[in-house]
Amino acid sequence: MTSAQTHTENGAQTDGKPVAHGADNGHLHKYGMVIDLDKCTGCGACMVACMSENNVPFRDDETDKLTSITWMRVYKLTNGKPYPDNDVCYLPRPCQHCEGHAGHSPCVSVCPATATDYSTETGIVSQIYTRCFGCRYCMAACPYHARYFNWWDPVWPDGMEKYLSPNVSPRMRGVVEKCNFCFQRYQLAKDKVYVDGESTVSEEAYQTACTQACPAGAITFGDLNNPEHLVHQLAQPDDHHHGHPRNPNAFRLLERLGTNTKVYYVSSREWVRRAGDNYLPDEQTGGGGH
Amino acid sequence: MDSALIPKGVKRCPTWQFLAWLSVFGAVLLWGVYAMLLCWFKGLNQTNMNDYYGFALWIWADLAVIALGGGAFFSGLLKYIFGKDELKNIINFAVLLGFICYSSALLILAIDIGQPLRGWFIFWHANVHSMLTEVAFCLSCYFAVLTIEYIPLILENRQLDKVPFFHNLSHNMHETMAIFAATGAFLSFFHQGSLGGVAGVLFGRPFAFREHILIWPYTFFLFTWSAAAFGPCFTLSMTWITEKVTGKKLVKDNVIDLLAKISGWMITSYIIVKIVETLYWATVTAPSKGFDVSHFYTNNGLYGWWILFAELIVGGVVPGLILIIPSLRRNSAARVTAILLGCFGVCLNRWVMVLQVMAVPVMTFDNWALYYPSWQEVATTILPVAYGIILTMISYRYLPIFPQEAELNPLEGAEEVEAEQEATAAEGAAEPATA
Amino acid sequence: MKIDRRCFLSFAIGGAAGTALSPLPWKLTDDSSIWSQMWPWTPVPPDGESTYDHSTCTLCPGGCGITVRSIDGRAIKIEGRDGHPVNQGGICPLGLAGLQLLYGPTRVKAPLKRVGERGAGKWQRISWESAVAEIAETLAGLRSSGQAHTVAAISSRNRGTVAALMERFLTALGSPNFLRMPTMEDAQELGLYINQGILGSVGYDFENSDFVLSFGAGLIDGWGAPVRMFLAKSAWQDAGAKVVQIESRFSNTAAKADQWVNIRPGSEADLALGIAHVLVAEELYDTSFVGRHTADFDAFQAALADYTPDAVATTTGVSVETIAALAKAFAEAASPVAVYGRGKGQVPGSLKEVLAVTALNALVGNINQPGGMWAIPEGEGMPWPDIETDAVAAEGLQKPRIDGAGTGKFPNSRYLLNRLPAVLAEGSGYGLKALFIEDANPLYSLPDTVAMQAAFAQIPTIVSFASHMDETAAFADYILPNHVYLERYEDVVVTAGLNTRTIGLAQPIMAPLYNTQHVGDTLIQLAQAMDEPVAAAFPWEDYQTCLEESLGDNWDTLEEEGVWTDESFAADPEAGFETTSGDFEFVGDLGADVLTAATAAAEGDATAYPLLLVPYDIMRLVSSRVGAPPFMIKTVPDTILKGQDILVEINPQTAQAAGLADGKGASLETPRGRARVKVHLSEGIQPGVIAMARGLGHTAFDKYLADKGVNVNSLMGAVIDPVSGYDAVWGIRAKLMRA
Amino acid sequence: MSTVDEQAKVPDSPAGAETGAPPAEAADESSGSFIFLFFIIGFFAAAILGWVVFPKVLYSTQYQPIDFSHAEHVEMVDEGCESCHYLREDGSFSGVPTLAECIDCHEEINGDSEDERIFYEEYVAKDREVPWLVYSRQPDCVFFSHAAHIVGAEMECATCHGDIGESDSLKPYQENRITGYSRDIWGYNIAGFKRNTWDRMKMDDCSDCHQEAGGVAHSSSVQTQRGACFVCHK
Repeated sequence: MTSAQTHTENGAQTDGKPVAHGADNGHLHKYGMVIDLDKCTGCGACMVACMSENNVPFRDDETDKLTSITWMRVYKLTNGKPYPDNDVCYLPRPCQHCEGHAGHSPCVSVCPATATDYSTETGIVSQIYTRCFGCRYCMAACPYHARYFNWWDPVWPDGMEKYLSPNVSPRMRGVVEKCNFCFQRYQLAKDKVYVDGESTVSEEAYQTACTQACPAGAITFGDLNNPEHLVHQLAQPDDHHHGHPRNPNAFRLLERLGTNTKVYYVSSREWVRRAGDNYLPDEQTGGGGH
Repeated sequence: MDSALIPKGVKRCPTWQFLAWLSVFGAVLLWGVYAMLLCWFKGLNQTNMNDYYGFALWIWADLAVIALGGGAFFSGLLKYIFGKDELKNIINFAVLLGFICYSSALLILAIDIGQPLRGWFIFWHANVHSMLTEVAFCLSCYFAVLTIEYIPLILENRQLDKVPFFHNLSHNMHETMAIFAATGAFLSFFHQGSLGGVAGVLFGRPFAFREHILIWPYTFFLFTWSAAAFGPCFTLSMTWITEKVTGKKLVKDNVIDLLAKISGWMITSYIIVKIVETLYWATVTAPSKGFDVSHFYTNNGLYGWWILFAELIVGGVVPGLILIIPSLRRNSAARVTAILLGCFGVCLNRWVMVLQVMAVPVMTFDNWALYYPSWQEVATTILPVAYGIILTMISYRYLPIFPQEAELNPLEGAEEVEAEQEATAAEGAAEPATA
Repeated sequence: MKIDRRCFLSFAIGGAAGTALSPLPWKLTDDSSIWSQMWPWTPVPPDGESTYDHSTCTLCPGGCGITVRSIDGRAIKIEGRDGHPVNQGGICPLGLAGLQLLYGPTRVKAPLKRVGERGAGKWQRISWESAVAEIAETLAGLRSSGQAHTVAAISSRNRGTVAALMERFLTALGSPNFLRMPTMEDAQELGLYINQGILGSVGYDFENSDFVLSFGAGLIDGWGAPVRMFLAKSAWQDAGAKVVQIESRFSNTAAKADQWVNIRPGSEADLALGIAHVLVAEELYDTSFVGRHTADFDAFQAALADYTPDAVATTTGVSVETIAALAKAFAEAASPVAVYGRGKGQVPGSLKEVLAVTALNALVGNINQPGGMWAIPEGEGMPWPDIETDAVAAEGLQKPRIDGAGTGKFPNSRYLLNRLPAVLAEGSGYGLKALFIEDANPLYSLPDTVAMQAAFAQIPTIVSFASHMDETAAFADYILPNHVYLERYEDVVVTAGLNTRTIGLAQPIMAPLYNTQHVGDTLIQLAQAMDEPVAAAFPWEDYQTCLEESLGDNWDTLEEEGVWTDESFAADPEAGFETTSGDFEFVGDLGADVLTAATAAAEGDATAYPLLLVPYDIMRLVSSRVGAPPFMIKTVPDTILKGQDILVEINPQTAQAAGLADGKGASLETPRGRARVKVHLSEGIQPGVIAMARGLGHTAFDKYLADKGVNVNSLMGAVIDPVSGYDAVWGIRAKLMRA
Repeated sequence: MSTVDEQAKVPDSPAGAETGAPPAEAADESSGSFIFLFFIIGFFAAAILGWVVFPKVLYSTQYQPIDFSHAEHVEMVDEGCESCHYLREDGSFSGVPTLAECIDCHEEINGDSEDERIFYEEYVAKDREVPWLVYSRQPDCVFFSHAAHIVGAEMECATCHGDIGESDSLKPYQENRITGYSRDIWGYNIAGFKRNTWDRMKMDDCSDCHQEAGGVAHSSSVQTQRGACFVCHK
């Protein structure tokens, strides 16, 4: 039911043209993530996995977090209560891959040069560094601060450039970069699908580096359109309500802004769920959405 | 030395003095150019911008100069389309200011982007959904229009005008100026508006986001309106400053009064709409996203309620009222206060719509981010000011910018020398004030 | 006709028109944008064939399985190995950043000999041959002058072939002075020996436990095998198991626990005994186990007399109700387990505490039971021929150990490296003439770095086998660089709280990048460069031969699977214990005194130093021999490190008393030193306590790590446990002033 | 600017004398054609510079380390191009063979060609990879899936690579001095015109072909209604 729904929606968007691409013929994926905040320990493995997978550069002082490129960033949330009733929760924040309304995510629609794009095939918000000319409008548009600017030339200490992955193009100074759900892994998985003569990329064949690395198993990744994928089962997205999770413990960041993100968070703690969005004092957590 | 180039019937300061001041502002300009080159060659790490402040001083400067430069299109519209013929006596200056403002805006944009060599992608790979694309296209087109409007003025230089071709060209261009004025007004409507749209469409930023009419957010219309309203304030302010610097009356009072009156009514109507719109945003739009409007004005060191008051009342209601009340408007001190407050108001509005948008945390666990510009940013922002002063100095010296100048300041034999000395002294004393 | 300006103008306009209609401007515009897309100074990683190889991570004691992705033989990414018994595909930040250590700029690229002052950083490259020859000559000189016993070696481990080769080398020379870096395993091993008479390590069957009572153990802050602990933590959540964290700071473990018991720092042993008191007094304990399998319950019970809930509540700050509730919950759980070891367990801790915590496990009978605490026997030694010691060696081996372990005051302790500074300073021992350091960075990671360095300064010859220029290597006379773990073979014996015997195999993923040599090969060469009796003890051609021979039948499994596990040792508690009594002994020969003695206090005078400085561990920093790679430092939050400044965590009340505001600079002083810090206000820490992260303040390594923050070890000294001799330091008195 | 007036008063202007018109105007008209001549000269000089000189300067010519006959090799192998340029099991494309793959056949010198001898002595014997200059190497930002084109779309190698498989020797390699790319990417026609599908390999050429191949139309981009960026970029 879910995928049928999306087929119709996307079909309408693309003027009825068949949306099909090679090996993934007929499959409209909506890749997304479910992060269990009760399991997340804030260890930072996802951040390092991301940096090492995606050729993210580093500088000798990375303590100014406003210029430090971390596609995946783990935020520390607190319940704001005084000692000893204080509670904390860690929240890993990759790019939320907003779908917005019909793929018009906050950042995609504002890019003047089409350097960032929303794909209806995967639901991934892409970023093409060589197209980007560094106006940073997308950064101004993103409420999650998921976009990072290369303020400096990336420089690796002599010899360290040897660990750079050929599947991810290193960025030059002056462009914006962000998490792309390790799209290179989808590209490679699709290549494999071609030579194996299969029809579609399986759940195991395409997992992001952070999902794979998470030692607590807090991150789940897969196709939200596919009821067989774990992410679908965990988040239970309601396609009639822009993917609003039906799992009562699940929430999305700033859902009320209409960003329609594809990263779901799960927590059993009410204060954590409430921290996921802005509420007026008299509003109920999870309420107020569309 | 350059007397052959100076318009007939007017007096200018000695060349050495002119050159001395030129070199002063030239030095400031070079300082800005040095900072600009640093940004181009070393990258934007020369600035204090960061991932929270992707837009900062420069974008504000862009928005501000374009709003202030709005006097050009609006005066043109009034003169050529609505037939306010008196304005011909100030239109040249308005065009010059517009030209300065828009060329500055384009220069700042060229410094602001991370990859200047790829700047042309905005045209070649344009994304029609982006407000910035609309800005880039309309801005470039309108800059071309301003250039076309400025050329006849250059051709009116005493020597150039002697060349028949140039004389005829200038004449013919004047004839068709109405078309350009109309085009300019049309383009301005869109780029002023789309600059407003830049912030208004950001639905991820509740402080900036505004409800839409058709495809445009309210800010689209408010920006156009405010540019039309406050642009003339800038034209009048600069005229006033030029008069102070030169020590001469350059534009007749009736012209000033007319423009001030129109500006006043525009400001008043604008500020009423703006207040209504702000109330709607504060009571409907923001709460629908879960924000109490106090969130945007508290818990930080800079952006308090005062900024709302300063923008709406001090920079809006006050100048609007002064300029629509004839007795106040005709009082020189009050009028000057009003037009300066108007310039301040519109600049503050642009500041809020750029910088405060970046400062306000949206995620509940995020923090306010405050920012101060680096000297390179300041220098590159002052660069256009120095460039503007220099271009104004040159234009004023060699071109008949103020058609009424000769009439208002007749030259008479013996007095001539005295007047020149006076003017020189005044120019020398007051010029730094423009910086 | 005259060529005038107008002609030039015309020419120029024509030229402009012609240019515009030629490809030149357009192609140049396009090409310059392409140039900006491919700036020559932005590296382009070469593509090629992608391969995956398995190995074992050696960066911490956890021994995770890793899979390394390479492109044409160039390692580009480390991932957790799927299905590996330790980490099941997961991996920690340090393991992920391993390639930054492999390719990092602080690698020691060739054998080095010091030419300047010690620690001045002046080195001369020498050949392996001359390095080996010179060191062999020094050692031979010591042997011939009857000073063989003045050679010592420090290693992070005592298991596996490399440590065994090192120990064998010392034995063949004639020195008893093999020193292992102190960790919580020291105290646990000793406790295990006292309780059960077993030489081995302590394991916990966390996966099957339903109630975990952690006495400050950083279960998800790097304790034990970190990734295994994360997996266990998630499994507890899924299974509904309860976790109680007893700690003075609201650590990540506390945050993720079901209950945080906020305790006065250093009083964990008292709380354990208080709980034991309730268990016994209310007869909540497992009478069957205690009745049938324990030997000295009466003595234990007598010791508990002092630990009434009221008394313990006063000492620990934990309420009487909480103590009672904890005892009740612990007793009622099906498989409760009490866990010992603060933070990552880098300090051995007091014997009283380890015995008290273990007693809780015994009281609920959860010893060597599913979900309980397990004794993992150390297993047999290496299947190597006996060393034929000559007279020199025999004489040396007769000498007592330099650190006093195994004799006199500390008969059951094995390695007491923490006592070394005191011993050398006192001049009470015979002094050391040569020191080998392998896989350890004592000048950084042991408390009181100043005293340790002073002790090292007295040793004429220090040989480091470090792969990276760490603090200790920088202070050495020779550096004989080992391959990095991704370039070498090594058997990795994993203890780290695992309840199985596990050996992982580190395998070379790529050919060595530099002129480095396996430490095993270096030791074999050193031995073979010496006299017959020493050389004869090392009959192997090279390390790999030795390794294959040592692992015997396991070699094939290891080469194929990369890991070998064994659960066959699982002891049947019904069969009794290996103590002299044959039963579990709470305190053994030590008697109840060990439990009634005062708990190790923090050094310093409470009036002069009104606050307590307590170190804490986080996963994003490394405080052991490894220097945190740049990626990890990048993940450190700006509430711990800002610019070059470390931020210490204090309660807003503490800050108010000291007149400090969040983020402000302060001067932190302890009896051992003083440092400039900044303060971070946190509601997750007790008033009066200052918490400082371990792992910063390096003086060696590169600009990505060096001179950032403060090394908490430079502000603390060792607090020697009077019974075990181990370091029991958990904090130090301190004061904080506005700077 | 003041010189303009003086110019107009030049007395010996021949055109002025002939027409007898007022000197100022005469000067203007007379030099009109003359000035136009300069315009023409400027125009053509620039055009020649742009069309002829510029391409020569823009590209540097380099030669392959060894001359290689594709034709000769294709005859000797069983599976055509795929004998040496194949898809690996993981779906990636092997590209130019490595030295090890060459050695599979060239463990020893097989023939009497001079190039083979150089190949053997310089590379096989010294165990050095041959620094081939790859004509079709795309920029680093491009993800080109051979699998999608060869297996998915069943395309021929020649569609993009032309008849290189039938060539007896390797053409000189021309490198763009600014971008560092092979000239084959932009194409040999400086204006960018192409006659064959393989003449150019810029992004527009990719998208042209994709537009035409209706069957595998990409329309997954919300912004452009064409293929989303990540199909071909990394």
